[in-house]
Amino acid sequence: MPDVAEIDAAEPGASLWRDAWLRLRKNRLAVFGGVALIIITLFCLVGPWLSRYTYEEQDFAQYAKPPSALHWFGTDKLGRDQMTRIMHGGRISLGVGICATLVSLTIGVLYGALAGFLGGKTDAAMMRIVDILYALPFTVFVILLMVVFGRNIVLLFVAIGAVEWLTMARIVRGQVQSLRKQEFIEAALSLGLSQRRIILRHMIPNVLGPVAVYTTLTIPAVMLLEAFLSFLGLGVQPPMSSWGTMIKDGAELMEEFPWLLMIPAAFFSLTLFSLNFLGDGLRDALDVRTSKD
Amino acid sequence: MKLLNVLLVLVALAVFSGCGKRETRVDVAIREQILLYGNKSEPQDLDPHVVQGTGEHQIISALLEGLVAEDPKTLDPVPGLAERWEISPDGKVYTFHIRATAKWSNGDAVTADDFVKSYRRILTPSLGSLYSYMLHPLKNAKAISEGKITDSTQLGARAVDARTLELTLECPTSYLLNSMASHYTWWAVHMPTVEKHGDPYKPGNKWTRPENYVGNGPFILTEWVPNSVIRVRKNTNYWDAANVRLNGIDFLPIESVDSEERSFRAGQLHRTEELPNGKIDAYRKDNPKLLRIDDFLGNYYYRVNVGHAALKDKRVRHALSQALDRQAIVDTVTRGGQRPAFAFTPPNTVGYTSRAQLKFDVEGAKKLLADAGYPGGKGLPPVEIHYNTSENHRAIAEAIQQMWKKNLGVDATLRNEEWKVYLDTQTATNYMVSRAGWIGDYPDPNTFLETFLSYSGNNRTGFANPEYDRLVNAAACANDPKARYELFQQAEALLLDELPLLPIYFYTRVYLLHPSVQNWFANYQDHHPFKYVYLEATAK
Amino acid sequence: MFRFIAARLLQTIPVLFVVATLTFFMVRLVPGGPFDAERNVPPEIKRELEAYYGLDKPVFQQYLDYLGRLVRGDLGPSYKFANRSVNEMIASTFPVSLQLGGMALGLALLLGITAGVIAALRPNSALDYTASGISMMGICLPTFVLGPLFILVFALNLRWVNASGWFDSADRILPAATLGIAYAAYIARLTRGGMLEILSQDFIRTARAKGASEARIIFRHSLRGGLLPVVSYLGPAAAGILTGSFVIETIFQIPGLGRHFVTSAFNRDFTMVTGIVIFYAVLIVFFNLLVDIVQIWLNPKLKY
Amino acid sequence: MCGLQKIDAMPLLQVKNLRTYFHTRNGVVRAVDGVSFEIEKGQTLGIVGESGSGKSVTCYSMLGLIPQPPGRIESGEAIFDGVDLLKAGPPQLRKIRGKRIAMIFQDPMTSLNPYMRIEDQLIEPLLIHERTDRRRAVELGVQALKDVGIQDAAQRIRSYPHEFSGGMRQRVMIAMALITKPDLLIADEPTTALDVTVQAQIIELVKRMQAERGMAVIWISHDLGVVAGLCQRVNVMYAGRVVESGPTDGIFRTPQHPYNRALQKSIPALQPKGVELYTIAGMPPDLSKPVAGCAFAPRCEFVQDICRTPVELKAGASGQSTACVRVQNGDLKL
Amino acid sequence: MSEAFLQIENLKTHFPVERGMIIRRRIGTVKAVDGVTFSLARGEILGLVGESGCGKSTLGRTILQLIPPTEGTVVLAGKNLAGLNKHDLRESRADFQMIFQDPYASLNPRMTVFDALAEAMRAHRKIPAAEINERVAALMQKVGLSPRFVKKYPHEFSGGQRQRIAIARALAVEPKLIIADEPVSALDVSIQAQIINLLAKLSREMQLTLVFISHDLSVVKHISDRIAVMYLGRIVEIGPAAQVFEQPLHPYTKALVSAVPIPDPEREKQRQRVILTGDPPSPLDPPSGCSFHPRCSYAATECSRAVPALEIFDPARTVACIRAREINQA
Repeated sequence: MPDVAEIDAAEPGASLWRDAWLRLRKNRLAVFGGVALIIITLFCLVGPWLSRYTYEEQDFAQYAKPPSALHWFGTDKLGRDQMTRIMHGGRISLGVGICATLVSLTIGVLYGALAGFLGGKTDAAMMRIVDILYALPFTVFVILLMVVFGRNIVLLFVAIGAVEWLTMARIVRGQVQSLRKQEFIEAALSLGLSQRRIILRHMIPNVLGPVAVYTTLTIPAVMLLEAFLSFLGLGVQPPMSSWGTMIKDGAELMEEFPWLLMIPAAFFSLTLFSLNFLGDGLRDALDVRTSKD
Repeated sequence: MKLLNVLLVLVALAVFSGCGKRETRVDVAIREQILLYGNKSEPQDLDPHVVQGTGEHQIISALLEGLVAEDPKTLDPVPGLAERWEISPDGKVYTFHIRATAKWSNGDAVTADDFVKSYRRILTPSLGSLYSYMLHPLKNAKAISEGKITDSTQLGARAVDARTLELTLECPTSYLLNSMASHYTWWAVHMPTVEKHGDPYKPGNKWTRPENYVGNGPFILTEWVPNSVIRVRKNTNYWDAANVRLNGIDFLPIESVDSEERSFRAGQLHRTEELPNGKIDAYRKDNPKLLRIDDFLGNYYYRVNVGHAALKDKRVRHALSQALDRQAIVDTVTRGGQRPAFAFTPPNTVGYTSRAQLKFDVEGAKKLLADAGYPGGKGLPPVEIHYNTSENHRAIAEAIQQMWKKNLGVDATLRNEEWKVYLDTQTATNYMVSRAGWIGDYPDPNTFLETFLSYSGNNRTGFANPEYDRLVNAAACANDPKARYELFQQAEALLLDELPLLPIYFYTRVYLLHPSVQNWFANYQDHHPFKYVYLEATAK
Repeated sequence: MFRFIAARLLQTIPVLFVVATLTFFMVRLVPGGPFDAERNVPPEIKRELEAYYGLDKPVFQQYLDYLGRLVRGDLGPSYKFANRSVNEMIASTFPVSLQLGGMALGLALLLGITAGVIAALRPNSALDYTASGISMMGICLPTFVLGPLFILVFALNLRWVNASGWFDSADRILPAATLGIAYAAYIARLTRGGMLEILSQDFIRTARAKGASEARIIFRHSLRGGLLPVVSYLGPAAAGILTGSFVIETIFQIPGLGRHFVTSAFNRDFTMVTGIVIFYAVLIVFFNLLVDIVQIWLNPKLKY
Repeated sequence: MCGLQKIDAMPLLQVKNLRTYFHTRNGVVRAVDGVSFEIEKGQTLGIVGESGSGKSVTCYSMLGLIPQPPGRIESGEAIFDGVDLLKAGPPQLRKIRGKRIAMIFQDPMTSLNPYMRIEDQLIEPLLIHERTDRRRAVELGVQALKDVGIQDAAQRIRSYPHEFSGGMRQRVMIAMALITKPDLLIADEPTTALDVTVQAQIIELVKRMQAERGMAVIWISHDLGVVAGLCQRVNVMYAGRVVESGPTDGIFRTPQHPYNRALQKSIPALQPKGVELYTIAGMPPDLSKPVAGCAFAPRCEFVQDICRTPVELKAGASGQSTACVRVQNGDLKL
Repeated sequence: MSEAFLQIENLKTHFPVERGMIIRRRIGTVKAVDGVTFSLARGEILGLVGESGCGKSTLGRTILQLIPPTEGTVVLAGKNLAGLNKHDLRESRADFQMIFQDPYASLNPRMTVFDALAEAMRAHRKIPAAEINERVAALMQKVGLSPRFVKKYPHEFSGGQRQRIAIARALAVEPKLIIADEPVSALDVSIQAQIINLLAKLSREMQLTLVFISHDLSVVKHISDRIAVMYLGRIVEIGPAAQVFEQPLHPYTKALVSAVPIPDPEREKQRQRVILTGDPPSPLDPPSGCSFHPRCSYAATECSRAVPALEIFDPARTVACIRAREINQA
């Protein structure tokens, strides 16, 4: 607890966000995760422009060659440059992860916030629906969806997002509910502020933390789900490929052409690791309890 | 840390107990003369009148036998349940004499009536048999199966006496014996058993359960655990039981090719159904003894929607065909010893090889395309390649996409669909170019060429040519083999000129076979009559 | 307690209704029918088959018929496997999945809780980081990589076990381990979190002040509360293990329900798909109920 | 009472120069910084101070209840019946904890394990330390509950903590602490979370139990009122140090340290109504910043330069010790 | 202090207690506030004391309409707050404000002090931006904080400072009535005095009517003009602070007063304590009649029959005990 008298007058206050950022910066694993993520993202986004190859260009002379000076990550069974394919696969995997998470985020936050804020019977009814949806075999439904409506990448986002939003809704509702009981919300109410203002200025900034944490943890879950659908042949459309499909293809030939498994798996795992580290770091950084110590 | 150690020890113990280096299942099975057979997919049923797959064929061929059987090497018709037969000079009446020793597994004698009743059953529309058309050479069979004739006694099949069956045909069908030997629709079922376990003329009859099954083949069904194993054991009532050397077969439905290959390597299978493409080279190099590559009676091709505006012009179709480096595809993509296909019917199909042949000619292709008004591919909309979801189809499509791009400047896009959706799309001819495959039902060019009849449900390209129809139909009824093949030659030449399809390669069967398996001969239908097969331990 | 269970069971009715309706119409929206095949099916044959299975009736009529049968517990015949009913197929394949899932879950709990407790005892120590790191590996490696890897090592190289099948007890080890490991990793994380939470509570200090040994503090005072997050995760985990076992079942060639479901979906075996989905829903509801009961049992505050 | 003669040469517990620091991300927090005191058998010692003054940490340090890390006992000794608690190994310490030294805590809501029955928790000290067989232990447990005034003890012992009210839980805590008849009871703000009426009950209860059993009690509180009525001696703590120590009467009647005096003056109960309360300027110091000299100096109205020099607790007249240089030098009389 | 500035009549707040998963059924009612009547003059400070769970916080929140009353009226400066519709209520909220117990929870951690104060100011009136700065600064000064800290976030302040900010926020809308719910119980002793002084000063200077809720009788006694004692949702005694403290009439008040520890060993030793037995009963199932009778040492049989009304004991004091005169004559 700093002595106020000692604080320089000109110094603007440090918000909890800033504090959290400072704490995050001290968490070596989280920093590692963040940096790794940025590098991977850049690699995937910018890489294809710098690459000599395209992800679909086949060179039958280069059938399944191990990494070499020509092809840093080797080539696949159609003689395609694996590095370029990793970059493109990364775009898809990260894209699916982020987009599907955004879908779940949007539905979950809106639904949870609404239920939590309205409270009472509406809340009970809305949460009952969530309970019921929890009882649906959702993985099974996603498979069914993908079988039924084809391997459409947009549908993939929607399907996965639709599965993941339930937990998000619960988390947000819990947060909003506990916020509602917080005295500063009561104070805002007693000031006669409008509901809109209370939600916008008081509720949302305070649920963002847990939501951000959960988001970083949802992305890897979504990426795994996509990989899992890839195993069933329900992933993205070729010749595009995600890391999931690449790992799946590679796993089948792990003895003959190990680099076809190891390299995409390494990227995939590294990304998942990073996201998890970052998520854990964020959770620690944003946790009010640790911030009081 | 201590806890962790204890845990590790526990896990290790659990793993070790009961294991260690031991005799594999294959070793045990060789001793017991049980063939461990990788059968790819779970059979839909074991009723020869209901099923439709090749996986089912293998199992049913162990349980039932036809009047005519196959020679294990050549697949030529040899006596089966019938000890001999006569063919009338006009080729329209076949008389079969059933062996006195032919018995059902429950001891009942096999009678001509069994066959008559079986044929009537399969042709009954309410049974919904997908393969009933196999019996259409029989007189009135088609009309009965379509419900136009309801009196099934008018079928051209008659029991002259208990052991004499007379079949009357619509027109001479030279491949009839081949068909009867190789296709299970011609085999009889034990009607009293079928009647006992449900309505014999409706699907869903439970007579095929192991506890109910009555067959007349070398083996009887003893166990059926769905998705796990189907066990058949020697049938002592089989007429030729003395010459059956195997004690039984375990059919293991392993859908995943990779799992199958691993199971083989772990010593759990004598024979796999397939081998993953990526592993062919490794086996060729390290274990050529285990690898089997047999030619197969099938064609991998692309259907072309001849009604599509961009593909209407046959010059475009020929250009697309000539730009395909089929050799490269089989060498690099499929890698399974397949032969590039320059015609529709596989070469040397019972002595028939298409005279007309397509060619690989990039320059010619470019010229054709330019002639059609698309010089360098300009103006031609992207060709969409439609295929069903599979790694192999995808790889081929991607390779072809590249070839068209490189050789013709034609853009191609890929559209894959899950199996049933793909079938729907194809039936509706709602595609530009669509992957297809055709496996011959019996060894004869007819099984290929009839698919492009204008009214055939298997055509699906919009191709309709009266002359073609005439030629193929005329061939069906020709009694003289030479004249018949000539008609086929003309038909195929016409087909390859119109080119509603782009043949790509002729199938091979690439699989693994344990060296202990004896009397297993390569043939283009992948039929290996089990009564001859036996196992012999090989020197390590 | 009885009221609670009764109320929860009552809740399953709308759930099952929703599931049944959703699946019923969804599978029928799909292009492609159960009797489509690469070889053309003559229209008259197709008609006969459809008539036999009642597929020629208006969809809504089919739906009502289906619900009627469902109420009697009859999930209908399989379209693909001509001589089997959906009930029979579930009855023969589910016990396998259940056994696999049960073993996987057991293994996951054993490994996960042990690792989690160890990590929680010495937070931020090397031991903790090791346990957490291994956990992360478990989470990040998809089962379709882990499975073949295990087979390669234990079945093909060491020859300890078979590569596939579900025949003798040794066949259970690898699939259960593959399926369980990801969950073990997650359970380890939850246990660690839950235990750390409990260990920071005042009543642990009370126990220490009483002179309780560390073992006593862990087993008598902390585990019950520390495992609550694990228990509440068990519902989704059990559901996930059971519905998500098809990867394992495919890789290891196990005749379970999961693999069967996926093939049925591809085959457009409408009744089979709908039946299995409904069955899964029942299972999930059942497991959630079970978890709630265990939670109530573990947490005296929740007792009614 | 204050004139009680020392019977033994050694007091029951003697703490010398105890220093407990917390090594946190934000620096070293000197939670307890050189605390010494002693307590005789049967005596009641009050430790008062505001939150963060180190009163609880002092006691936790003696019993090895400080989470390490981040906490670390830097120096000192705490001789209890001849054993230095600070140097005793965990097994030895466990034998003393809960058997000879018992503790009760501030919040009875969280200090009882919500997942265990009262019975199991209550008799645990007996099972751990005396290896009593279970049936006998339960009998003793029921008796202990009766002793602290819980009706229907035989039935209620089977309850879970959440079925009890706060006051009853604190009674359970006391019963649990006393069940092994300890020599010393450390009560860490045991009534802070309770209503005044219940607080009065608990204080009466502890007084009675002490009278019956003759044990020593260390009573930690921020509420001067509670300590005044209960204790024979009082230590006043500020910023990790004892700033004043002595018999209760002296501490309240003749406060000598400026902090003690200011504290008493700021209590509303002692001030006439309507008069503006005396306030202590500023805030308690940040313990992670080392202070030279008296920690109260920045807030002290009598501060002089000399206050920045190190200061020790020194006994003055009337047995009252004070850690104020000016008082020790005699140039400040309050 | 003649005309009633705040008039509360028969105020009741009942909460239904429900149980059940799908079909929720009501298994009872908690009468958190059950017929409270009192009035306050402008500028008066009322201390509201009672044990935890007696309903004093609920009463405070009900008066401010943060919890809708089940029954009764709250008339503030001639306007019945309980009868206002949502919109009017929001408009009138500026007139009455609350100060909360927990200075850590009552400020939005994501808003600077300036934002919090400015938001309050703007809530009801349009104040030009230029003026806002000035006003915020003035407000800061009023509660004894340097205006330099307005750009800081709550977590950078200590508990006492936060409570000052919370007071400033309540004052920002220039209310007529403030209800302070245990404003000092979370603070250290040395800080408590600062806040009490501040509240007393503000009330005096601004003619603020203040309801000061606390469980600590000695604090309440110090700041209040009058004290109301609550037990299980009802007021059992109201009177001038000193009198209630020195000479309580109701047996419960007596017990409460005697339980307050006095930091003076001499007085502490001499005084006669009334130690209550047991805990306050559950509000879900209150005893019949006078709800205090099971713990009351003066209880007679009739105490369990009828709920005693608040009756005037002497001109300044009212008490709800049928034996009040009897007991206090002795």
